[in-house]
Order: sequence, then structure tokens, then C-alpha cells
Amino acid sequence: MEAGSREEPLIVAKDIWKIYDGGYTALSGVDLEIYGGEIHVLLGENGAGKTTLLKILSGAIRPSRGSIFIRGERKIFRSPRDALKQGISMAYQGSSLVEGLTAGENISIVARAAGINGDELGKRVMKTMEDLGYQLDLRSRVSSLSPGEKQALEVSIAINAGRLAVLMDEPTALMSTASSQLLMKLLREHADNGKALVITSHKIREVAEIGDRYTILKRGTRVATVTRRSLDGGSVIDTLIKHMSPQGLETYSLDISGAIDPGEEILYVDNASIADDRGIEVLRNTSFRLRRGEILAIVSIDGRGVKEICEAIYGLRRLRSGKIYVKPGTRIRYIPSEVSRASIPEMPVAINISMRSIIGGRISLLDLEEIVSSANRIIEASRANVPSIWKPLKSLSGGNARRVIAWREAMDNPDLLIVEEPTANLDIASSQSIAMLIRSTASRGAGVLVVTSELEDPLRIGCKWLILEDGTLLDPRSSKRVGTIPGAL
Amino acid sequence: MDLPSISGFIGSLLAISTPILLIASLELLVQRSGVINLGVEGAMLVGAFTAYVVTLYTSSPLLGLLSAIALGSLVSILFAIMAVYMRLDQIVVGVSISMVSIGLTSYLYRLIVGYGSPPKIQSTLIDALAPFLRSIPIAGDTLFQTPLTPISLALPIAFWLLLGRSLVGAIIKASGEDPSRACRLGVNVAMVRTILLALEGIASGAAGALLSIGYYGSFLENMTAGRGYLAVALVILSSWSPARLLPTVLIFSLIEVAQLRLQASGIIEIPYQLALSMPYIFTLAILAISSGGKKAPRSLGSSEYEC
Amino acid sequence: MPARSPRLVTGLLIVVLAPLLAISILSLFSGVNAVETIYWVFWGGFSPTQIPETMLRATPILITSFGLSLAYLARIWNIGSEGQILLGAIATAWIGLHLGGLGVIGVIVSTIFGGLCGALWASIPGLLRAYRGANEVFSTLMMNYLALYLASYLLQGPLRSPTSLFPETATLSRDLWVEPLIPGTRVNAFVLLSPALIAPATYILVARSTLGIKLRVIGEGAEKARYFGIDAGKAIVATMFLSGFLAGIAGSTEVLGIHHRALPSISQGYGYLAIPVAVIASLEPRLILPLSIYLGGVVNGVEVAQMNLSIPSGASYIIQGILLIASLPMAMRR
Amino acid sequence: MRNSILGSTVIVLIIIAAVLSLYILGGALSPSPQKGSSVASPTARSIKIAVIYVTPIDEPWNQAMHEAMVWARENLGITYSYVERISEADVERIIRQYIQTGYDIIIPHSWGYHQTTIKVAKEYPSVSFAQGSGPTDIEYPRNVLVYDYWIQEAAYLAGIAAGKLTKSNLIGVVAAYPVPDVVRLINAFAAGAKSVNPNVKIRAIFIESWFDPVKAKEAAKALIASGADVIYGDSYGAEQATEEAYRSGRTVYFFGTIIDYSKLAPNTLVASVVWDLRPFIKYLVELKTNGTWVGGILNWGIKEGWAKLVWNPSFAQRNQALVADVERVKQDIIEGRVSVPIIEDWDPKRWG
Repeated sequence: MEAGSREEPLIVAKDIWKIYDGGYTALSGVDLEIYGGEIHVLLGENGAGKTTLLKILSGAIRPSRGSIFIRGERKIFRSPRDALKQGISMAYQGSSLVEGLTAGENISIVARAAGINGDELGKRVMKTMEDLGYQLDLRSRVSSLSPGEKQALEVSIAINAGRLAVLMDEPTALMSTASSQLLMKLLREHADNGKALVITSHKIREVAEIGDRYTILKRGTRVATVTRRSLDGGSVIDTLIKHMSPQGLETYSLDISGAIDPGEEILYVDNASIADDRGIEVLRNTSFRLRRGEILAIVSIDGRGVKEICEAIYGLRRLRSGKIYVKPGTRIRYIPSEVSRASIPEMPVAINISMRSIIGGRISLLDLEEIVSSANRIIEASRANVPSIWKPLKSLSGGNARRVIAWREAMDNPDLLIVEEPTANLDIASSQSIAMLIRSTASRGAGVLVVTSELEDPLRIGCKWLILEDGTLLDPRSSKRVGTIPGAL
Repeated sequence: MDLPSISGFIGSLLAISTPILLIASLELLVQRSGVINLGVEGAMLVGAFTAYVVTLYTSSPLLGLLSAIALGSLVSILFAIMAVYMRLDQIVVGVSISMVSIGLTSYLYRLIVGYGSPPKIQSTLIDALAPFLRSIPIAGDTLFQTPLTPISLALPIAFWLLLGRSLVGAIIKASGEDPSRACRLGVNVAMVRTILLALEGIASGAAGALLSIGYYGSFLENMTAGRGYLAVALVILSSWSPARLLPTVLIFSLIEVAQLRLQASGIIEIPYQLALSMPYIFTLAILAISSGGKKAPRSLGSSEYEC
Repeated sequence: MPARSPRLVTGLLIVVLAPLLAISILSLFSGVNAVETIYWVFWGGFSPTQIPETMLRATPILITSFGLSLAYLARIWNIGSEGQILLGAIATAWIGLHLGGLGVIGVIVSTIFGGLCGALWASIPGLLRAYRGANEVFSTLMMNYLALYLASYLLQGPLRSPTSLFPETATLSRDLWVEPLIPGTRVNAFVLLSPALIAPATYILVARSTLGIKLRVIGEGAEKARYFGIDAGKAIVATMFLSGFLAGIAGSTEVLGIHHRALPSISQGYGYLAIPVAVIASLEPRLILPLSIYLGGVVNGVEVAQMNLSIPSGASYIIQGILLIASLPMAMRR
Repeated sequence: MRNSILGSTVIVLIIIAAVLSLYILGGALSPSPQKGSSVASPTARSIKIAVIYVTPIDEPWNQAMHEAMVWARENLGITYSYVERISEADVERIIRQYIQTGYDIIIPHSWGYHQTTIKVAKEYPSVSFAQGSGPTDIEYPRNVLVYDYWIQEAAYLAGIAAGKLTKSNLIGVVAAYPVPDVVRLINAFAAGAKSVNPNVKIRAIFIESWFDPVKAKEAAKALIASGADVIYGDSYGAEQATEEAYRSGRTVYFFGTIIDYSKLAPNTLVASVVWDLRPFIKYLVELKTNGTWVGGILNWGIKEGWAKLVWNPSFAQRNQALVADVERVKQDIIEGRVSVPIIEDWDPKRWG
């Protein structure tokens, strides 16, 4: 079906600007038209402004300039509440439900804001969850759900709460592949009922088949909006990628012949069990080893345990049982999935880059020369876009900040590097360069442990990998429990 | 102990606990919504002062109570403007408001009433309602120490129900757990907090009025003497649970009453300073044992959030 | 670090102007000319003859806010300085009574001893926060009350001077008195040394040292501190210890330099006055000296205005509270 | 954030505007800049007296002085200026400022000031000082007169009445702090009670605050609950407990201190132990105008009329015999036949 020409657009965003406090311009004059009954896909690299645009449409943040029209009438959203009242709902990246409350309480709060009956919304959400392959008890606390379940719940609520339009930011990032496919089917049904659905995703393959129209953003401006029908018969993906980066992209195939011979063993996880904050075991009686020069990826199918395993090995989290042996004197560095856990976002980029040496040393005067030179070194290596090293780290876009921190950690001569979700929320180019960083760190003789929920990551990096399912590590080739395979590693 | 002295003991207990319980119940809701309001001390003092001055000039304790409520909530709303809307540090704003209130009430007292032994008001709040209260059978004299005592006892129970099983309760909890996310769910966090603070101001004003025109019949500089701060501390001691608030406040008041009776009985020779510091030592000990922070509303004390 | 917020300038203006506004309104209430009040406030605080007294008043504020600014950098909200000053003062007087005849060594020992007692007192809420998760705002507030009672017990009981009918210790032996250096004033060595030492020390530690950044990391929470390899618990206790130490020293200087004995009223709210100064100093350490002097002057000046114009003394609480609030717009960095 | 910057700018502007308008208003509103000011008005030859208080004038010890000074301003034509809440650290500056502005008599009205008074008095021998209490065993300069709260004789008389009135033989005392001048009165009161009723027991509660009426009231209630039928209170609030007991049908007598409590506790008050400083101020003014100022320690008592036992009129009417008995002892004290013990430390065991 073709929505474009049929009628007036449902929502029009006109000349939207967003300049953050630090001076970072996230959007510069973006126009967007959204029609009823269409699935509208937003594409773009990290920092392109997709999330910001969705947040402006949902009332979560206010544009610095520009206006939003609904059915031709100008509206000002002061908060998500205003948008909900107008029938526009949003599912945020990951999840943004209140963790301490039950699913039912979250639902009734949304229902009230959207002006719907809470019980009815609850029923519809349960039905949607079922359609996505999840069982939901309205009385269970959100904090007790798995990341995948949380995301599914977030999406289910948004889909049912938005009468007019549903905005979804990376809705499938943490969902299982099966559920993602079910969701795509569901989206189509809702679109056929006349709702507008706006969705962002880095997984181009997934959305390539379902979008009616695609808007491509780059550095805060709109590059193009294409309707699916107008795409030539060939591969939708190729066309989209061409739009996104005209010079084309490297393929995934990587040369892994350069890997050095594995050296001495620096990490031995011995029959360890690790629990998450709620006490649920995410790793059960498991052993594995890592040597210098080796890269090992652990892929958690449902996203559980990623953070916990990294934290346990880095030493931030206690084991429930078992032991982790790290060779004495081993220098461990850790790139967490969220920048804020490894930095002070309010402090200048340069200070954040030198944070390790500042804190590791004795109390002394700051060596500004040293700070500037290491900042320049890291920024150059990471190719992050940093306007000034004395601006706060938070003034950078998420992807650039992540690069700075990742390179800081990897270039601090680690013996063991832990990388959590190397490509989460990163665009293709950034993902590629993180993969290169991991490989070069290993080739310098460090052991690298990658823990991720993204199946493509080991491929991208080109390394050994294991599957984490229900607290157990499995060999992807045999699907056998690793602990029982002698010499698996 | 014979029956009248037991009833006297319970009476003293309730007299001490009523104002604290009134404030603490509302402070519990306020803290569950993510705000820690140390300005209650100021609101209470302003309430005590207003009630006294109005009663002195109109001879109507009820009018005094009403104006105390009005000005108490005004102080609380002032706190809300600074801590919720301007997002200034809640704790410093609270302490400052209390400090300004001490100064302002003593200053205005001097200008309006004069200095020295304060003129007594004609009839206290309790006098005004005494015939009615006494006529309540069985527990009239003990339980109904003040007209607000039954209300103060009922509040924690009501709030326990409110937080446990109502939409309003969910909205309050959401604001305190994660205001950014609550906002995304369509909650007007600032409004929720402001309304609760205004209600707390009403309670603080009434509690202050109890002190000045209820128990004592007059006003003295800083006559609340830290009772507001105490109420805030007791909320923390009760781990933010309305069910635990009632016993916590009563136990605390019991220690206070027992401490005075202990001195009065002359049985044990302890430095009186030790007796007087008991409540604070007790508070610190409970803080130490209960490892308080864990159950706290996650955003308690922080004014910054975004949608 | 170059990043400077424009808030600082507006914030500073608010701090300077808000008390003046408050004074003016209060004068209008009591029918006194606001201009005249402000004249007396400034005359009493900042006229050349009054400057030595203002410096005297600013000294404990300066010393205390130095320690507090480090704690606030780590977002450890110690508001218990008042009690720490008091106990530091009593400890100084107590040990000073045993050190008569030692002269300068006695002064140094008793100053440090006072600091240590303030530090130990501050460590208790530090330990509670670090290992029991107890909110330090409450525990320090409670510790203030406890300090008052403890002081009352000590000064009325074991430490009371046998010759005094009032709660105070005996007077220290003459050689422990830190005497005025400038004739005709009460400006002693502490008053001269503190600005010279503390103002630059604050600047260097807060803005130009690795300690400042370490403290900021601690302020980001235990988890982030552990990420960078800092034991947040130990660091919190150490920070509280340090800020308590300086508050204790402030108490010592009052005993050795002015009173030569310990009294219950030794701290004139210095522990509270230091809070706004420290909040600002943790953001812009260069302001610690001018602000301490400004506050000291305003507080002195309000007294003089009160004396000359019969303004009720409640005014000084109002001014202190308003100064606290006024310092806040600068401190918003959560 | 942007809003907060905007916000603070607006605040600054408002403050500037407000300060400016206050300056203008202030100028317009007050007809004379001298209004309320006592410094700049050196009226013809009137004695200028300055009093420095360590706490607010509302506190009874200060209130007694302030009322006498206000009386003196109206009746003796003196100039009176005062400051409250002046710490020991600041009193030197304040005294010097008063001297510089030409005050004749400086009254530092607190024990804690005595060292500073001695120091400054030595520098200004022509200025007269009246120091409100201080150690009696040290030397004062010749221009310093030391006075103290010597009203224990009146407290002793109150104790006699209490000893006769109690049926339970338990007398409760609610006091602020166990400091000597408070304790001296309690001990004299207890001695008076013991002198007529050896079985009487005294039990005191110190509430550690000059101003906490609620605590004082609860303390008094606790005493009443443990059997006391007479309450001696030196702190606001205790009288409320006796009045409440009266309303519930129990008779508990009350004695007040320093100020007259007859309006505060009309039903239960027996008498108040009052400190009247008017004769003292009159005496100071006379000394100064006659140029006969002498230093030393002033030792006045009930004879000079500054310690008084003021009966509650309604009680006195009903109990004329008791009043007459007590008044006889008063005469004995004045004529030196009875001497009242002076005990300045608090030992709970002393009075059983």
C-alpha cells in the first residue's frame, strides 16, 4: 500500500532544531512527514539525530526551534504526557518503565495519561506480549523481568497506548530474533488499522522488508526520504546503504590470519556462578580460560548476564560460588556498554581521557601538558569527532563518547581487556572500528573477552565464540555445554 | 501502675507523637515521591507562630488553626518552587528555609507581640473542643488528646493502602523511583511533588498550631525545637514504609516519655545530658543497624531529572 | 580547568545581593530606613577600623569551609561542622590545660589534637555512610545535637573550671595564648596565617590537583569509584575525617587565639556559615577567601546595625538562611 | 539547565530592582533617618546606658533587666541601647563601639563577659561598668560593679509555702540547665521546704533548653505522674501541666520564677519568685549622676526589694494563714534572724 499521496500527513515536523547545553547540535532543521497507516523507518549513523527526533515528537524533549503539526494543527508538547493525550506514544531504547513498580502499575499510569481505561490497556498489553511470544504477569515487578521482556513490554504498552502514532527507538535491540520477527508482523497489522508507526533500527536487514517509507538522517539533517515503491526492484538494503553512505561500506569479512599465537593463560574462570542484582543466576558453575593474544566472545542470546559477567571478571561483582584466577600483576581494562559508567560526563573530555592515570597516581598537581598530549593521542587514534578537549564529555554524541572511552581503555596497555556489548547502539562504521580496535589490542598480546547480546559481533570481530543460554556456555557448533567438552578452549 | 496513670502515660505518649506523626506521614509520601523536605521544621514553626498570633487577636483557635494551615502550606510551596521547579539542592533549601523561619518568626514576634513572657491566648484549641472530645465514650480523654490525634493515627494506615493499591500510589512511587521514566510514562512529576509538598505544609502548619495553641497556649522562639527534623529522620528509620511508621514514631515517643519519667523517678542516676541525647543516639543506632540506603526511593534527594 | 559556567557570575551576584535585600526588607518592617541599615551593616563589616574584627570572624569560616569544600566535591554532605568545631575546641582546651609551659610546641600539639577530635567525631557519620549506607545529612545533623549535649556534659561536669560557676573550662596558661600580632586589634597568627595558607591550598587542591578529580569520582558513587579502582568506603571516611579535622582546627584557633578556654558558645554558627562558602568553593575555589570575608563582615555588620537601630536579633538567622539559599544556584550540578 | 541560567539571571535582576526600589522607598518612607536610632541623638545631659545580652531579651534573666531599663528610660530619662545574642567572642568589639559612641554605663549582662569587661574597663577608667555576674574571688577594676541574681531568699520563702502545701511530700522541679544561678534557687527552694517539712523529697528535671515549653510541660506531667503535687518551674511550659491537672480535677500547686506567672497559671499558681531590677538601675543612675560610682560586688537581697515573692492574689485570698506564716519568715530574713543557704551545685541525693 502507498500512504504518501493518499491524504494529508498525520504528523508534520517542520524545521526542527535541537542544540544541547554543551553546544552540541543534534538536529539542524529536519522536516518529517508521517502518514497514518504507514511504517516509517528512520535510518542513520550514531549521532545522526534519530533518537533526538523521536524524543521531540514524543514530547520528552523540547526542540530548540521548529514546530509540530498534528492533522495540520500546530501543537506544543511540554512533556510526554501532552503527546500521550494526543495519541502519540513512544517505546524508548531498551526500556524506560519504572523498575520498582509492577507491570500493571506502569500500565495504569500510562493509561491514565493517555486517557484510556487501565484494565483494558492491561488486557491488550497482555495479548500483545503473547503475540510476541512472552508470558506476562501484571503483578510482577519490572525489575524482575529480563532485558528482552522489558523491551517487549515497553513496546507492547506503546503500541496499545498510542491511538494515532507509535514511535519506537531500536525496539528489537534486546529482543530475541524470533520475537523481533513476530513484532514486525504485528507492526504491519497495526499499520493496516490506520496507525502511524515510526521505528529506528541499526539492523537494516530487519527493517528493510517492512518499511513503507525510509527517512535517512545524517549529522542532524535529513538526507533523503524514500518510499519503498520508488526503490528499484533490486535489493532494498543496497539502495538504503547507498543513500546512507554514498561511498559504500567495507564488508564484514575480515582477515584473521594476523592473529598471533596464543600466549600464557591470564584468566581462568573456575566453576563460577554469577548472579544479577535480583539474585537470579546468570552464569552457573561454568569454567573457561583466556590466553594472551586470544579473543573470546560470549554471546548471550537473551541479553541476560552480559553486564554481570563483565563486572565479575573486572572485580566489581562478587561471585556466588567458584573462583576467578587472574594472573598476578595483570592489568585489566574494561569498556562497559554505557559511557557514563566509565567516565564523569560533566567533566572535560581531556580529564576523562586521563582519568586512569590521575586516579592511579599519588596526589599531586595536574600535569596539564601530559593531559593534553594523551587526549590528542587517544582522539586521533579513535577518530572521534571532538570539537574541544575541554568541553564536557557529555557534549559529544553517544557514539563519539563511546569511542573515546573505548580507545582510552584499549590503549592503556591492558593485559586483559573486557568489552561489554562492543557495538550496542553503534552504527556500522563505528562497529567496524571497534572490531578493529579489539583485534589490534589482541595482536599486541592482550587477552580480550567480549561479552555481547549481538550475534553478529563475533563475526564482525572474527573470533572464537560461545553461546550463553540460561546460565550455561555452549559451543555454537555442537550446542554442547562447554564445561563438559575437554579442551574446548 | 494503676489505670489512671497508665492512661496518663498513653496520653503523654500520644501528645508527643501526634504532631510528629502528622508531619512524618506526609513526609513519607513526599519522600516516596523523591523529595526530602527538611523545610518542615520551618513550616511547623511558621504554623505555630501564625496560629498563636491569629488566635491572640481573634480569640478563635479554629481561625488560628486554619491560618496556620494556610501559611504552613505556603512555606512548603516556597520549598517546592525552589527544590522542585528551580531544582536547587533539596537539603540545603530545607535547612535554609527552617533557618529563615526561625529568624522570621522571632523577628515578627518582636514586632507584632513584643518581648518577654508571651501573653496567653484566651482558650486553646483543646479547650475549644474539649467538651466535644470528652464526650466521646471510653477513650475520649486518652486517645483524643487533641482533635488531630485520631487523624494522625489514621494517616499511616490510609497511606499504606494508598501506596499499596492505588493508581495515585503508583504515580507517587514512580515519581520517586525514577522521575525521568515516570515523566515518559506521562506523569507530571513536578506537579505530583508539589501537591504532596503542599499537603505536607498543611500537616506541618497544623502540627505547629498544636504546639502553640494546642498544648502550650503561647509561642516562643524556635519552639518546635527540631521536631520537624525528627519527623524526617523517623521516616528514614521506618524504611519508607507507612506500616512501620506508626510503631517507629510511637516507640520513639515512648523513649522520649520514658526518658522524662526516668529523670522524674530518680531511680537511676545518669547525667541528664545522656537522657536527653537518647533519641539522637537511638536514631543513629537504628540508622547504623538498618543500613537504610537500600530501600530508599531511588531518586530521593536529587532534584535533577529529565524526560 | 577552563570550563567555567556563566552561572558562577550570576550566582555570585545573588550571594552578594540577597542578604542586602533581606536586610532592607527587614528594616522596612521595623520602620527603619533601609539605606541607614545597609550603611551600618557595611560600616560595621567593612570600614577600615572594623576589618580586623571581620577577619577574625572570617577565619573559622575559612578554615571550616576548606575542609567542607573537599567533602562537597565528593558530594559528601557533611553539615555537622558545628559539632566538630565545638568538640575540637573542647579537646584543645582540655589538652592545653595539660600542656602549660610548653609554649609554641604546646600550641601546635593542642591545635592538632583539636583537629583530631573533630576528625574522629566526623568519622562516625563517615563510617555509617560508607559501610551502612546511612544518609550523612541526617547522621551529621544528629551528631550536631549529640555534640551539644556532650559539650554540655563535659563543660558542666568533668571539665568545668573549679573556679567558674558557669559551664566553661579553666583558662589556659598564658604561654599557650596566641596573642594579637597587630597592637590594638585581636588579629593573631591564625587570622594572618589562614588566608595565606588556606586560600591557595583550596585552589590547588580543588582545581589543580589529582585529589580534586579523585574526590569528584567518589562523588559519582561507589560503583564508579570502584571502576576506577578507588575504595569508596575508605575514601568517604577519609574525606569526612579531613573535613572534620579542619573544623576541629577552626575550633582550636578560637580557643587558643580568642577565648583561651572552651565555652558552649564557642562556635557562632560557623559550621553553618561555612556551608554556602564551601558549596561555592567546591566549584570556584578562588572565591573562598572573598566569600568568607564577605560573610564574616555581613554577620558583624548586622550586629552593629542591630546595636544602632534596635532591629530584633532574629535578623541574623534570616540572613544566614538566605545566604545559604543564595549560594545554591551555583551549586546545581547534579 | 538553560532555564536555570535564565532563572538565576531573572532572580538577580529582581534582586537588583528590589534593592533599588527599597533604597528609594526607604528614603521616602522614613521621615527622619534618626528614627529608632539612639546613637545619633545625644540629648542634653541624660545618662546613656548600654546593655549587652548574650541571648534574646525574651529569656527571663534578660527580660528582668530589659523591663527595668525600659522603665528607667520612661521614668528616669536615661538613654537606653541594647544588643542581643552577642557571643563572648564579639562582646569586646561591641563594648568598644559603645564606648566610642559615648555611653556612660555599659552593662555586659552575662557571666561569660566578665573577662572582657575587666580587660576593657582597665583601659577606660572613666566609663562605668555593671557586670552581670562573675566570679566573686577575683579582683575587679574600681569602675566595675558586679551584680548577680541573688533572689534565693525569695525562693526559700516559696519553698516554705511548698513544704506546707504538699500532701504527697514529693515536690517536682522543672528547670532549664543545672547552672549555678538556677541551681542556687532550686537549692534554696528545697531548703525552705525541708525547713518546715523534713519528709519532703525534691526531684528535678533539667530539660536542657531555655525555650522548650512542650518538653517542660511533658517533664512537669512526668513529675506529676510520679506523685508530685507541687511543681516549681523556672522554664515556660511547666505551669501548663498544673493547669491541665486542675481542669481534670487534681490539685497540683505551681511556683514560678523571675517573672510573675499569675496570668499564665491563674488557678494553680501559689506565688512567683521575682527579680525586680528597677531599684538597682535607679541606684546606678544615682551613682553616676552624683559621681560616686564605686566598684565591687553588689550583694542585694530581699531587703533591698529586688528579690520578691509575689503572691497569686486569688491564692493569697484563700490561704491567708499560710501567707501570713511565710511573710513572718520574710521579716526574719530581712532582720537577719534567718539566713538562707547558698548552694551552687546540683546533687540529686541532697534533697532525697
